[in-house]
Amino acid sequence: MDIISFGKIAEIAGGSFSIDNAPDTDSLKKIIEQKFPALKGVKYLLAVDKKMIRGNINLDKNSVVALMPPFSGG
Amino acid sequence: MDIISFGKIAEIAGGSFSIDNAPDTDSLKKIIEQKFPALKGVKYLLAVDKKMIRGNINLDKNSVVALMPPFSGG
Amino acid sequence: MKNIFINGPISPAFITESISRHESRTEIGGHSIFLGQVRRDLIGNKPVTAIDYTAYEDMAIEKMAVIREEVFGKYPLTCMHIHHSLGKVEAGQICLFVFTSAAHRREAMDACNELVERIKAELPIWGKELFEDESYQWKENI
Amino acid sequence: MKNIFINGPISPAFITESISRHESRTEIGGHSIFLGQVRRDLIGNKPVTAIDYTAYEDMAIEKMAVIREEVFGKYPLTCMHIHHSLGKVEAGQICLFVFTSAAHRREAMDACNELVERIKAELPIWGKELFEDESYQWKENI
Repeated sequence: MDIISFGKIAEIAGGSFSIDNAPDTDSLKKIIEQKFPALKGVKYLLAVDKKMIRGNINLDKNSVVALMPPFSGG
Repeated sequence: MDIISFGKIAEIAGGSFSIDNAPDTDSLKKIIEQKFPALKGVKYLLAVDKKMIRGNINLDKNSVVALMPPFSGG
Repeated sequence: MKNIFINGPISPAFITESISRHESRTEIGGHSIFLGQVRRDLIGNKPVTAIDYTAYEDMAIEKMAVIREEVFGKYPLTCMHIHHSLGKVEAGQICLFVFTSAAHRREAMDACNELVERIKAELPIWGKELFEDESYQWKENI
Repeated sequence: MKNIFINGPISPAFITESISRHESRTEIGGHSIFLGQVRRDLIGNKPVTAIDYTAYEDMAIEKMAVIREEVFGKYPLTCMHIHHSLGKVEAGQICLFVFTSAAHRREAMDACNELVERIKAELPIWGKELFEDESYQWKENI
């Protein structure tokens, strides 16, 4: 499962990486925060296949998940 | 007493002209509407010495009175 | 008091120059610009080809100075620039340029909106809408 | 879908060209423009000299297309143009250009304001504030 990350989060997680498939975003977060403990203290948002998600949603093995800090464009 | 006029009103009153002194703006309007009866059917505003006026105000012989149609700048 | 009047249309190049001059003002975070453009309205079935603007210039400049002070007092602005055409402006050309700058976007945008409304309502300026056949009609702001 | 990204700062000349192209659109009565400019903020006592922008480009472009449709659905606009910088933009330079046009001023201004708010809140773009000594801090929109 492909994970990409941006901004401040990319500095912690190192850009893009792969992990074993996770069934849903809550499980994914646990896996990622275990891999990168520094993420626990940081606010980040998730997008799945370029859509922002709220709450827990199911993932399939082709999902592209993005880890993003709060936006600061403009 | 000097009167100046603008826009559509200038077409009726012919730009600037002089009249005998009027003590206040209500009397002035009567004099002007007698001179230019076409003004009676038309909406116009008054400025005295470059300030918009509402209601009746006193005039002195040095007052410059402007007859103006509603504004349409921009 | 600043003169706000420009003879004829306001050119895009004039607008750019005005924007460019703010590059050294690094305390600015947002610029808000309003441009009024002459619309080829159909009146009956005759299109407006141009507007011929006249103004009670002295009064307009004095009133604009008052509005300027009031808007500067209400919003923390860095700059404010106002230009209005006099004379003939063809359909498609620009007749009004309002430009506000502030550290933060909200103030620049709110001040710009307020200025546009006040300019239209309070400045003694009149537009005569010209048609192709040389007839005309006096514009009315609604 | 339209790409909104431009490498580096948005030049005043680019803005003029964009304005000039609307002269033939004679149904337009008002243009509203917002320009975001990089501010030389003091963080502690170090001035911000530039912002380096990155984005999740594909997602930003898709999201912008959705916002565009929604804003076009809400306001009777003639045109809408959005440009955002990527990479380094120095203090004083322009990083965001939002441009709306409509027959009447209110719609152009309201749509422009709404677009600016939504772009800042909803597009996955990040600014890294750079200091003279090559240190930096990630910008946060408040």
